[in-house]
Amino acid sequence: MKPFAFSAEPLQPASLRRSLADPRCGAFVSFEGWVRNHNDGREVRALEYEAYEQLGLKEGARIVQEAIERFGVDHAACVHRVGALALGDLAVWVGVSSAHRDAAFAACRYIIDEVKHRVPIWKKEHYADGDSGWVNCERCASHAQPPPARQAGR
Amino acid sequence: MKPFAFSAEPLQPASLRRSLADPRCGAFVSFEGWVRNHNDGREVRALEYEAYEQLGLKEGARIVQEAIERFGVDHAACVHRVGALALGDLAVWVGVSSAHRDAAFAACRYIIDEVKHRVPIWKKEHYADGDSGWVNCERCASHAQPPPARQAGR
Amino acid sequence: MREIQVEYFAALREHAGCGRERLRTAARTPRELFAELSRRHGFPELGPLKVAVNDEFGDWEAPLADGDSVVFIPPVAGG
Amino acid sequence: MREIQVEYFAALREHAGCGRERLRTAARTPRELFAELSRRHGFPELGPLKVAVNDEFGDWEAPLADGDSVVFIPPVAGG
Repeated sequence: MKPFAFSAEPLQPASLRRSLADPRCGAFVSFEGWVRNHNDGREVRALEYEAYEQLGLKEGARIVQEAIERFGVDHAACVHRVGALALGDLAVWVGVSSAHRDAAFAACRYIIDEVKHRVPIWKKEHYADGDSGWVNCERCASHAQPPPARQAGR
Repeated sequence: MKPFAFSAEPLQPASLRRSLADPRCGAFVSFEGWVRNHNDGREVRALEYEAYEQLGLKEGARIVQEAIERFGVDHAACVHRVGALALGDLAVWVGVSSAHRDAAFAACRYIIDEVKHRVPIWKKEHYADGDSGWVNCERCASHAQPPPARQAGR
Repeated sequence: MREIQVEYFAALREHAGCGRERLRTAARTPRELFAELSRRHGFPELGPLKVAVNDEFGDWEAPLADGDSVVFIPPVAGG
Repeated sequence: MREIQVEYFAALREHAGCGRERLRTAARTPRELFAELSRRHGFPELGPLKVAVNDEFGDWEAPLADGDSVVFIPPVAGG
């Protein structure tokens, strides 16, 4: 399986998991991001993900490869949904298999953290009050600033 | 579902996972222990697990409850196989769902670590050379000592 | 003047009113190109943007070449 | 003398040659009971054992009562 992929169809964790099976591996750790019914105190009804796929595929594959090398795990993969999702839907899946669990936990955590900050995917939330909006990464929003075009020439 | 269980039948991660679904939860982390084809440099062909179930059920449930309280996650559960297992079989499953992923990762890790040290389950490995043996917890075996009966009266 | 293709995603796509556009521009760098497009489309403040040129992360100050494809990347919110 | 039920698991079960036995014993504590059974069955060294009395972790020095059920717990290797 590819190290990183986008999917417009519902993710199938059972078959994703099987793709990382290996008799050398004693540990498998997976992370799933589910669509929550609330965010930042607002009631969420549904959401959609939009990705810049050409770049996202490359960056996602780099992240998975970094995790494999850094933590010495045998297999790792990540798939991210795009399109319209309902409450409870699986938005992102990360799986890692490894001889031992220390490395599997660390690699899985690394991949989801990096994917959330580096892969160009955007989330539009639809709220119970009819409003909707694109969600910015919290860490970035806290020091929001004008895009660089305004700041300086060369 | 029960917080902790033993199963003589193959574990079904897909249905176990569904039992922790909750629209309040944005994060789900699971750990699976798979039967490896090697241990301590020896080639393993198969193994069996034997549990002291009456006590194990209580101790396992305590561990899951500790994780829920300590990390503030919404749901957690663990199931451990008993009986004869083949290479690649799923021996133990831990799942945690939570609003955020920090707590889900920490609780999942806590549960598998504690289960491996506190729940009375023993593993007998069958090796490629025809030998077999009960595996002791590595940490314990390193300071093996006569059982207390030999050491002192009262 | 260079011919540049720009692709928009998410909030920028909605503000631009289109997913992509092809334009002839005097902008020499992504920074100058963004300033030009920002004036035209009235982009809102979105926090620190990154830029991609030909589907790789790029430099705001690197010279643009004729035929380049450019994407301005708002802060991401994956997962 | 007390009547005690002992249950064996894993390596101890194989060495005892049975999964459980019921016995009358003068042993006053789990420690004394283990010494008695160890002489009879020739248990190997298994590292530090724990003991359970009536399906809860117990104390090696706590007095045994008539009818108690006792399990000696070798080091575990779950997962």
